Amino acid sequence: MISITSEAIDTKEVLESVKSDQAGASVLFVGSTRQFTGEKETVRLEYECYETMALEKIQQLVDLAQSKWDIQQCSVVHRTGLVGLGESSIAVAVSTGHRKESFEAAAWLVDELKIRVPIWKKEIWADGKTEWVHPAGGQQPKPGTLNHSQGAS
Amino acid sequence: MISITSEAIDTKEVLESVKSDQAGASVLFVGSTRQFTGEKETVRLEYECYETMALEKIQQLVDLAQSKWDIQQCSVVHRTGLVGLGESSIAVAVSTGHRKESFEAAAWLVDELKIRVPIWKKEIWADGKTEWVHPAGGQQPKPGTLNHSQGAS
Amino acid sequence: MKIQIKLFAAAREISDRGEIELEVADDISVGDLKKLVSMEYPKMKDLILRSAVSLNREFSTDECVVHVTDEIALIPPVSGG
Amino acid sequence: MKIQIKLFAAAREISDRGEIELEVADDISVGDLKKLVSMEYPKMKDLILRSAVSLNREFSTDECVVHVTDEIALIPPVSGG
Repeated sequence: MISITSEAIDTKEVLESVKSDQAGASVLFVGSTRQFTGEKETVRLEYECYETMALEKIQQLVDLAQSKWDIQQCSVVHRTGLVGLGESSIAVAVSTGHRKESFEAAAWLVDELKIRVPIWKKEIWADGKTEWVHPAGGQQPKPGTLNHSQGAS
Repeated sequence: MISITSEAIDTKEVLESVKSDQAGASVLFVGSTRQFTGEKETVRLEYECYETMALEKIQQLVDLAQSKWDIQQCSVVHRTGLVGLGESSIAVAVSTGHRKESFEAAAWLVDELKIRVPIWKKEIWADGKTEWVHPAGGQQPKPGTLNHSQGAS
Repeated sequence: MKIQIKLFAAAREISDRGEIELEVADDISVGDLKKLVSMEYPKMKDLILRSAVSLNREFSTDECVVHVTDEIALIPPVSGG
Repeated sequence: MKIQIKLFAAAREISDRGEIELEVADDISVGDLKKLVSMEYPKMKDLILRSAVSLNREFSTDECVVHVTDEIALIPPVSGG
Protein backbone atom coordinates (compact mmCIF):
# COMPACT_ATOMS: atom_id res chain seq x y z
CA MET A 1 0.00 0.00 0.00
CA ILE A 2 1.43 3.33 -1.11
CA SER A 3 -0.78 6.33 -0.72
CA ILE A 4 -0.97 10.04 -0.17
CA THR A 5 -4.18 11.16 1.46
CA SER A 6 -5.80 14.27 2.89
CA GLU A 7 -7.80 12.07 5.29
CA ALA A 8 -6.71 10.91 8.74
CA ILE A 9 -4.36 7.92 8.44
CA ASP A 10 -5.84 4.62 9.62
CA THR A 11 -2.72 3.17 11.25
CA LYS A 12 -4.46 -0.14 11.99
CA GLU A 13 -5.20 -0.56 8.28
CA VAL A 14 -1.56 0.25 7.44
CA LEU A 15 -0.33 -2.41 9.88
CA GLU A 16 -2.83 -4.95 8.57
CA SER A 17 -1.77 -4.28 5.00
CA VAL A 18 1.63 -5.89 5.71
CA LYS A 19 0.21 -8.99 7.40
CA SER A 20 1.69 -12.27 6.16
CA ASP A 21 1.97 -15.82 7.49
CA GLN A 22 5.59 -15.70 6.30
CA ALA A 23 6.32 -12.73 8.59
CA GLY A 24 7.54 -13.21 12.13
CA ALA A 25 7.98 -9.50 12.68
CA SER A 26 6.21 -6.29 11.72
CA VAL A 27 7.25 -2.75 12.52
CA LEU A 28 4.91 0.20 12.20
CA PHE A 29 6.34 3.69 12.38
CA VAL A 30 3.99 6.60 12.94
CA GLY A 31 5.08 10.22 12.74
CA SER A 32 2.77 12.71 14.41
CA THR A 33 2.51 16.40 15.21
CA ARG A 34 4.60 17.17 18.28
CA GLN A 35 3.58 20.13 20.44
CA PHE A 36 6.99 21.48 21.37
CA THR A 37 10.21 21.96 19.43
CA GLY A 38 12.48 23.34 22.12
CA GLU A 39 10.61 26.37 23.46
CA LYS A 40 8.48 26.82 20.37
CA GLU A 41 4.92 25.57 20.44
CA THR A 42 3.24 24.05 17.40
CA VAL A 43 -0.55 24.09 17.12
CA ARG A 44 -0.72 22.17 13.86
CA LEU A 45 1.27 21.29 10.77
CA GLU A 46 0.34 21.64 7.13
CA TYR A 47 1.78 19.30 4.51
CA GLU A 48 1.93 19.97 0.80
CA CYS A 49 3.23 17.60 -1.84
CA TYR A 50 4.03 17.21 -5.51
CA GLU A 51 1.79 14.20 -5.59
CA THR A 52 2.67 12.43 -8.84
CA MET A 53 6.40 12.74 -8.21
CA ALA A 54 6.03 11.87 -4.51
CA LEU A 55 4.17 8.65 -5.33
CA GLU A 56 6.83 7.67 -7.88
CA LYS A 57 9.65 8.43 -5.43
CA ILE A 58 7.99 6.45 -2.63
CA GLN A 59 7.52 3.51 -5.00
CA GLN A 60 11.23 3.70 -5.90
CA LEU A 61 12.15 3.67 -2.19
CA VAL A 62 9.89 0.68 -1.53
CA ASP A 63 11.39 -1.19 -4.51
CA LEU A 64 14.88 -0.43 -3.29
CA ALA A 65 14.05 -1.50 0.27
CA GLN A 66 12.73 -4.78 -1.10
CA SER A 67 16.02 -5.35 -2.92
CA LYS A 68 18.05 -4.55 0.21
CA TRP A 69 16.06 -6.61 2.74
CA ASP A 70 13.99 -9.76 2.59
CA ILE A 71 10.67 -7.98 3.01
CA GLN A 72 7.27 -9.68 2.97
CA GLN A 73 5.13 -6.55 2.70
CA CYS A 74 5.77 -2.86 2.87
CA SER A 75 3.40 0.14 3.11
CA VAL A 76 3.91 3.89 3.13
CA VAL A 77 1.10 6.38 3.69
CA HIS A 78 1.59 10.15 3.95
CA ARG A 79 -1.02 12.69 4.82
CA THR A 80 -1.37 16.16 3.30
CA GLY A 81 -3.15 19.29 4.46
CA LEU A 82 -3.64 20.26 8.09
CA VAL A 83 -2.50 17.76 10.72
CA GLY A 84 -3.45 18.63 14.29
CA LEU A 85 -1.51 17.93 17.49
CA GLY A 86 -1.06 14.21 18.06
CA GLU A 87 -2.46 13.34 14.64
CA SER A 88 -0.40 11.22 12.25
CA SER A 89 1.34 12.65 9.19
CA ILE A 90 3.06 9.44 8.10
CA ALA A 91 2.78 5.71 8.66
CA VAL A 92 5.34 3.20 7.40
CA ALA A 93 4.88 -0.53 7.96
CA VAL A 94 7.23 -3.37 7.09
CA SER A 95 6.90 -7.10 7.69
CA THR A 96 9.81 -9.54 7.47
CA GLY A 97 10.75 -13.04 8.56
CA HIS A 98 12.88 -11.77 11.43
CA ARG A 99 12.78 -8.59 13.47
CA LYS A 100 16.15 -7.05 12.63
CA GLU A 101 15.13 -6.52 9.00
CA SER A 102 11.79 -4.95 9.95
CA PHE A 103 13.41 -2.37 12.19
CA GLU A 104 16.17 -1.58 9.70
CA ALA A 105 13.93 -1.31 6.65
CA ALA A 106 11.28 0.81 8.38
CA ALA A 107 13.89 3.23 9.77
CA TRP A 108 15.62 3.43 6.38
CA LEU A 109 12.35 4.14 4.54
CA VAL A 110 11.52 7.02 6.89
CA ASP A 111 15.06 8.42 6.66
CA GLU A 112 15.06 8.30 2.86
CA LEU A 113 11.55 9.66 2.51
CA LYS A 114 12.61 12.70 4.48
CA ILE A 115 15.41 13.37 1.98
CA ARG A 116 14.05 12.23 -1.38
CA VAL A 117 10.29 12.66 -1.55
CA PRO A 118 8.80 16.04 -2.55
CA ILE A 119 6.63 16.67 0.49
CA TRP A 120 6.89 19.84 2.57
CA LYS A 121 5.83 20.73 6.07
CA LYS A 122 4.66 24.10 7.32
CA GLU A 123 4.86 24.81 11.03
CA ILE A 124 1.89 26.73 12.40
CA TRP A 125 3.16 28.12 15.67
CA ALA A 126 1.12 29.02 18.73
CA ASP A 127 2.07 32.70 18.28
CA GLY A 128 0.24 32.72 14.93
CA LYS A 129 3.35 32.73 12.78
CA THR A 130 3.89 30.12 10.08
CA GLU A 131 7.07 28.76 8.57
CA TRP A 132 7.76 26.38 5.69
CA VAL A 133 10.43 23.92 6.73
CA HIS A 134 13.18 23.84 4.10
CA PRO A 135 16.15 22.33 5.93
CA ALA A 136 19.38 24.23 5.34
CA GLY A 137 22.42 22.15 4.49
CA GLY A 138 20.08 19.28 3.82
CA GLN A 139 21.16 16.70 1.30
CA GLN A 140 19.71 17.82 -2.03
CA PRO A 141 18.70 14.75 -4.03
CA LYS A 142 20.59 14.23 -7.26
CA PRO A 143 19.62 12.00 -10.15
CA GLY A 144 21.04 8.51 -9.93
CA THR A 145 21.65 8.69 -6.19
CA LEU A 146 18.75 6.37 -5.54
CA ASN A 147 20.70 3.18 -6.12
CA HIS A 148 22.07 0.17 -4.29
CA SER A 149 25.38 1.68 -3.30
CA GLN A 150 24.05 4.07 -0.72
CA GLY A 151 21.39 4.50 1.88
CA ALA A 152 21.62 1.98 4.67
CA SER A 153 25.24 2.73 5.53
CA MET B 1 0.67 -0.57 29.58
CA ILE B 2 2.39 -3.77 30.64
CA SER B 3 0.39 -6.93 30.35
CA ILE B 4 0.43 -10.65 29.82
CA THR B 5 -2.74 -12.00 28.34
CA SER B 6 -4.20 -15.22 26.98
CA GLU B 7 -6.45 -13.20 24.66
CA ALA B 8 -5.58 -11.98 21.16
CA ILE B 9 -3.47 -8.82 21.35
CA ASP B 10 -5.24 -5.65 20.24
CA THR B 11 -2.29 -3.98 18.48
CA LYS B 12 -4.30 -0.82 17.82
CA GLU B 13 -4.91 -0.45 21.55
CA VAL B 14 -1.20 -0.97 22.25
CA LEU B 15 -0.27 1.76 19.76
CA GLU B 16 -2.90 4.11 21.17
CA SER B 17 -1.64 3.52 24.69
CA VAL B 18 1.60 5.38 23.84
CA LYS B 19 -0.11 8.36 22.22
CA SER B 20 1.17 11.74 23.40
CA ASP B 21 1.13 15.30 22.07
CA GLN B 22 4.80 15.45 23.10
CA ALA B 23 5.66 12.55 20.78
CA GLY B 24 6.69 13.12 17.18
CA ALA B 25 7.37 9.44 16.61
CA SER B 26 5.88 6.12 17.64
CA VAL B 27 7.15 2.67 16.80
CA LEU B 28 5.04 -0.45 17.21
CA PHE B 29 6.73 -3.83 16.96
CA VAL B 30 4.56 -6.91 16.51
CA GLY B 31 5.94 -10.43 16.65
CA SER B 32 3.74 -13.09 15.09
CA THR B 33 3.72 -16.80 14.31
CA ARG B 34 5.72 -17.42 11.15
CA GLN B 35 4.81 -20.46 9.04
CA PHE B 36 8.27 -21.57 7.95
CA THR B 37 11.61 -21.79 9.76
CA GLY B 38 13.85 -23.00 6.99
CA GLU B 39 12.16 -26.18 5.71
CA LYS B 40 10.19 -26.77 8.90
CA GLU B 41 6.55 -25.78 8.99
CA THR B 42 4.90 -24.39 12.11
CA VAL B 43 1.14 -24.69 12.55
CA ARG B 44 0.97 -22.78 15.82
CA LEU B 45 3.03 -21.76 18.82
CA GLU B 46 2.30 -22.15 22.49
CA TYR B 47 3.66 -19.69 25.04
CA GLU B 48 4.02 -20.33 28.75
CA CYS B 49 5.25 -17.86 31.32
CA TYR B 50 6.16 -17.37 34.95
CA GLU B 51 3.73 -14.54 35.13
CA THR B 52 4.61 -12.68 38.33
CA MET B 53 8.32 -12.72 37.54
CA ALA B 54 7.72 -11.91 33.85
CA LEU B 55 5.68 -8.82 34.75
CA GLU B 56 8.36 -7.63 37.17
CA LYS B 57 11.12 -8.20 34.61
CA ILE B 58 9.21 -6.38 31.88
CA GLN B 59 8.63 -3.46 34.26
CA GLN B 60 12.38 -3.37 34.99
CA LEU B 61 13.14 -3.31 31.26
CA VAL B 62 10.64 -0.50 30.70
CA ASP B 63 12.12 1.48 33.60
CA LEU B 64 15.61 0.97 32.22
CA ALA B 65 14.55 1.96 28.70
CA GLN B 66 13.06 5.14 30.14
CA SER B 67 16.36 5.94 31.80
CA LYS B 68 18.31 5.29 28.60
CA TRP B 69 16.08 7.18 26.16
CA ASP B 70 13.77 10.19 26.41
CA ILE B 71 10.58 8.16 26.13
CA GLN B 72 7.08 9.60 26.34
CA GLN B 73 5.19 6.32 26.70
CA CYS B 74 6.08 2.68 26.50
CA SER B 75 3.92 -0.47 26.35
CA VAL B 76 4.71 -4.17 26.30
CA VAL B 77 2.06 -6.86 25.87
CA HIS B 78 2.83 -10.58 25.60
CA ARG B 79 0.36 -13.31 24.84
CA THR B 80 0.34 -16.78 26.39
CA GLY B 81 -1.26 -20.03 25.31
CA LEU B 82 -1.82 -21.07 21.70
CA VAL B 83 -0.98 -18.51 19.02
CA GLY B 84 -2.03 -19.45 15.49
CA LEU B 85 -0.28 -18.63 12.21
CA GLY B 86 -0.12 -14.90 11.60
CA GLU B 87 -1.43 -14.10 15.08
CA SER B 88 0.56 -11.84 17.39
CA SER B 89 2.52 -13.13 20.37
CA ILE B 90 4.06 -9.79 21.38
CA ALA B 91 3.48 -6.10 20.82
CA VAL B 92 5.91 -3.40 21.97
CA ALA B 93 5.15 0.28 21.43
CA VAL B 94 7.32 3.28 22.21
CA SER B 95 6.68 6.98 21.63
CA THR B 96 9.42 9.62 21.72
CA GLY B 97 10.04 13.18 20.60
CA HIS B 98 12.15 12.06 17.65
CA ARG B 99 12.18 8.87 15.59
CA LYS B 100 15.70 7.60 16.29
CA GLU B 101 14.88 7.00 19.95
CA SER B 102 11.62 5.19 19.16
CA PHE B 103 13.33 2.73 16.84
CA GLU B 104 16.25 2.15 19.20
CA ALA B 105 14.17 1.73 22.35
CA ALA B 106 11.61 -0.58 20.74
CA ALA B 107 14.33 -2.80 19.22
CA TRP B 108 16.20 -2.86 22.54
CA LEU B 109 13.08 -3.81 24.52
CA VAL B 110 12.37 -6.75 22.21
CA ASP B 111 16.01 -7.88 22.29
CA GLU B 112 16.17 -7.73 26.08
CA LEU B 113 12.77 -9.34 26.59
CA LYS B 114 13.96 -12.32 24.58
CA ILE B 115 16.91 -12.75 26.97
CA ARG B 116 15.62 -11.69 30.37
CA VAL B 117 11.92 -12.40 30.70
CA PRO B 118 10.72 -15.87 31.79
CA ILE B 119 8.47 -16.68 28.84
CA TRP B 120 8.87 -19.82 26.77
CA LYS B 121 7.73 -20.83 23.32
CA LYS B 122 6.76 -24.29 22.14
CA GLU B 123 6.84 -24.99 18.41
CA ILE B 124 3.98 -27.12 17.19
CA TRP B 125 5.19 -28.42 13.85
CA ALA B 126 3.10 -29.49 10.89
CA ASP B 127 4.32 -33.09 11.31
CA GLY B 128 2.63 -33.22 14.73
CA LYS B 129 5.85 -32.98 16.75
CA THR B 130 6.30 -30.34 19.41
CA GLU B 131 9.43 -28.74 20.79
CA TRP B 132 10.08 -26.33 23.63
CA VAL B 133 12.52 -23.67 22.48
CA HIS B 134 15.37 -23.36 24.99
CA PRO B 135 18.14 -21.64 23.03
CA ALA B 136 21.53 -23.29 23.48
CA GLY B 137 24.43 -20.99 24.21
CA GLY B 138 21.92 -18.28 24.93
CA GLN B 139 22.92 -15.63 27.39
CA GLN B 140 21.71 -16.79 30.78
CA PRO B 141 20.55 -13.79 32.82
CA LYS B 142 22.54 -13.09 35.96
CA PRO B 143 21.52 -10.92 38.87
CA GLY B 144 22.70 -7.36 38.57
CA THR B 145 23.19 -7.52 34.81
CA LEU B 146 20.10 -5.45 34.27
CA ASN B 147 21.80 -2.10 34.71
CA HIS B 148 22.92 0.96 32.81
CA SER B 149 26.28 -0.34 31.69
CA GLN B 150 24.97 -2.86 29.21
CA GLY B 151 22.22 -3.46 26.74
CA ALA B 152 22.18 -0.93 23.93
CA SER B 153 25.79 -1.50 22.92
CA MET C 1 10.19 28.11 -26.14
CA LYS C 2 7.49 28.63 -23.52
CA ILE C 3 7.66 26.50 -20.38
CA GLN C 4 5.73 26.12 -17.13
CA ILE C 5 7.40 25.54 -13.79
CA LYS C 6 5.45 24.09 -10.87
CA LEU C 7 6.08 25.76 -7.52
CA PHE C 8 5.58 24.32 -4.04
CA ALA C 9 5.74 25.31 -0.39
CA ALA C 10 7.67 28.54 0.29
CA ALA C 11 8.30 29.05 -3.44
CA ARG C 12 4.57 28.90 -4.07
CA GLU C 13 3.85 31.29 -1.21
CA ILE C 14 6.59 33.79 -2.13
CA SER C 15 5.42 34.02 -5.74
CA ASP C 16 1.77 33.59 -4.79
CA ARG C 17 1.21 31.07 -7.58
CA GLY C 18 1.47 27.31 -8.08
CA GLU C 19 2.97 27.57 -11.53
CA ILE C 20 4.88 30.21 -13.48
CA GLU C 21 5.30 30.51 -17.22
CA LEU C 22 8.54 31.67 -18.82
CA GLU C 23 9.85 32.26 -22.33
CA VAL C 24 13.30 30.67 -22.47
CA ALA C 25 15.90 29.73 -25.08
CA ASP C 26 15.58 26.27 -26.62
CA ASP C 27 17.87 23.72 -24.97
CA ILE C 28 18.35 25.89 -21.90
CA SER C 29 20.21 24.15 -19.08
CA VAL C 30 18.67 23.65 -15.66
CA GLY C 31 21.40 25.87 -14.18
CA ASP C 32 20.58 28.72 -16.55
CA LEU C 33 16.87 28.21 -15.95
CA LYS C 34 17.37 28.62 -12.20
CA LYS C 35 19.31 31.86 -12.80
CA LEU C 36 16.57 33.14 -15.07
CA VAL C 37 13.83 32.42 -12.53
CA SER C 38 15.92 34.11 -9.82
CA MET C 39 16.14 37.26 -11.97
CA GLU C 40 12.45 37.26 -12.79
CA TYR C 41 11.44 36.51 -9.19
CA PRO C 42 14.17 38.04 -7.01
CA LYS C 43 12.27 37.22 -3.80
CA MET C 44 12.77 33.53 -4.61
CA LYS C 45 16.51 33.84 -5.23
CA ASP C 46 17.74 32.54 -1.86
CA LEU C 47 15.34 29.63 -1.93
CA ILE C 48 16.18 28.75 -5.55
CA LEU C 49 19.87 28.53 -4.61
CA ARG C 50 18.94 25.75 -2.18
CA SER C 51 16.39 24.06 -4.44
CA ALA C 52 16.52 21.27 -6.98
CA VAL C 53 14.68 21.16 -10.28
CA SER C 54 12.78 18.07 -11.36
CA LEU C 55 12.29 17.14 -15.00
CA ASN C 56 9.48 14.65 -15.52
CA ARG C 57 9.43 13.90 -11.80
CA GLU C 58 13.13 13.03 -11.59
CA PHE C 59 15.75 15.19 -9.91
CA SER C 60 18.07 16.92 -12.40
CA THR C 61 21.50 18.54 -12.24
CA ASP C 62 22.45 22.01 -13.45
CA GLU C 63 23.89 20.50 -16.65
CA CYS C 64 20.63 18.84 -17.74
CA VAL C 65 18.90 20.28 -20.80
CA VAL C 66 15.27 21.34 -20.55
CA HIS C 67 12.90 20.25 -23.33
CA VAL C 68 9.64 21.96 -24.16
CA THR C 69 7.69 18.79 -23.39
CA ASP C 70 9.26 18.31 -19.94
CA GLU C 71 7.19 18.50 -16.77
CA ILE C 72 9.25 20.96 -14.75
CA ALA C 73 9.09 21.73 -11.04
CA LEU C 74 11.15 23.66 -8.54
CA ILE C 75 11.79 21.42 -5.52
CA PRO C 76 12.80 23.32 -2.37
CA PRO C 77 14.50 21.24 0.35
CA VAL C 78 11.91 18.68 1.36
CA SER C 79 10.53 18.14 4.88
CA GLY C 80 8.01 15.32 4.73
CA GLY C 81 7.60 12.66 7.37
CA MET D 1 14.01 -27.53 55.34
CA LYS D 2 11.24 -28.29 52.85
CA ILE D 3 11.10 -26.17 49.70
CA GLN D 4 9.01 -25.99 46.53
CA ILE D 5 10.50 -25.31 43.12
CA LYS D 6 8.32 -24.05 40.27
CA LEU D 7 8.94 -25.71 36.91
CA PHE D 8 8.17 -24.34 33.45
CA ALA D 9 8.25 -25.34 29.80
CA ALA D 10 10.40 -28.42 29.05
CA ALA D 11 11.21 -28.85 32.75
CA ARG D 12 7.52 -28.98 33.55
CA GLU D 13 6.87 -31.43 30.72
CA ILE D 14 9.82 -33.71 31.54
CA SER D 15 8.81 -33.98 35.20
CA ASP D 16 5.11 -33.84 34.40
CA ARG D 17 4.48 -31.34 37.19
CA GLY D 18 4.47 -27.59 37.67
CA GLU D 19 6.13 -27.70 41.07
CA ILE D 20 8.31 -30.16 42.94
CA GLU D 21 8.93 -30.39 46.67
CA LEU D 22 12.31 -31.28 48.14
CA GLU D 23 13.81 -31.74 51.59
CA VAL D 24 17.14 -29.90 51.57
CA ALA D 25 19.77 -28.73 54.05
CA ASP D 26 19.25 -25.28 55.61
CA ASP D 27 21.24 -22.57 53.83
CA ILE D 28 21.78 -24.75 50.76
CA SER D 29 23.38 -22.91 47.85
CA VAL D 30 21.66 -22.55 44.49
CA GLY D 31 24.49 -24.57 42.91
CA ASP D 32 23.97 -27.46 45.34
CA LEU D 33 20.22 -27.23 44.89
CA LYS D 34 20.61 -27.65 41.11
CA LYS D 35 22.81 -30.71 41.66
CA LEU D 36 20.26 -32.18 44.04
CA VAL D 37 17.37 -31.69 41.61
CA SER D 38 19.47 -33.25 38.84
CA MET D 39 20.03 -36.33 40.99
CA GLU D 40 16.35 -36.63 41.97
CA TYR D 41 15.15 -35.98 38.40
CA PRO D 42 17.91 -37.33 36.12
CA LYS D 43 15.81 -36.68 32.99
CA MET D 44 16.05 -32.96 33.75
CA LYS D 45 19.82 -32.98 34.22
CA ASP D 46 20.82 -31.63 30.80
CA LEU D 47 18.21 -28.90 30.95
CA ILE D 48 19.15 -27.92 34.52
CA LEU D 49 22.76 -27.45 33.42
CA ARG D 50 21.52 -24.77 31.04
CA SER D 51 18.95 -23.25 33.39
CA ALA D 52 18.97 -20.44 35.90
CA VAL D 53 17.28 -20.44 39.28
CA SER D 54 15.21 -17.50 40.41
CA LEU D 55 14.79 -16.57 44.07
CA ASN D 56 11.83 -14.29 44.72
CA ARG D 57 11.58 -13.58 40.99
CA GLU D 58 15.20 -12.45 40.60
CA PHE D 59 17.90 -14.42 38.82
CA SER D 60 20.44 -15.92 41.22
CA THR D 61 23.97 -17.27 40.93
CA ASP D 62 25.21 -20.68 42.13
CA GLU D 63 26.67 -19.01 45.25
CA CYS D 64 23.34 -17.59 46.45
CA VAL D 65 21.86 -19.13 49.60
CA VAL D 66 18.31 -20.45 49.52
CA HIS D 67 16.00 -19.54 52.38
CA VAL D 68 12.91 -21.46 53.36
CA THR D 69 10.71 -18.45 52.64
CA ASP D 70 12.09 -17.91 49.14
CA GLU D 71 9.90 -18.29 46.07
CA ILE D 72 12.05 -20.61 43.98
CA ALA D 73 11.79 -21.42 40.28
CA LEU D 74 13.87 -23.22 37.68
CA ILE D 75 14.22 -20.96 34.64
CA PRO D 76 15.24 -22.82 31.47
CA PRO D 77 16.67 -20.63 28.67
CA VAL D 78 13.83 -18.28 27.74
CA SER D 79 12.27 -17.89 24.31
CA GLY D 80 9.56 -15.26 24.54
CA GLY D 81 8.83 -12.67 21.91
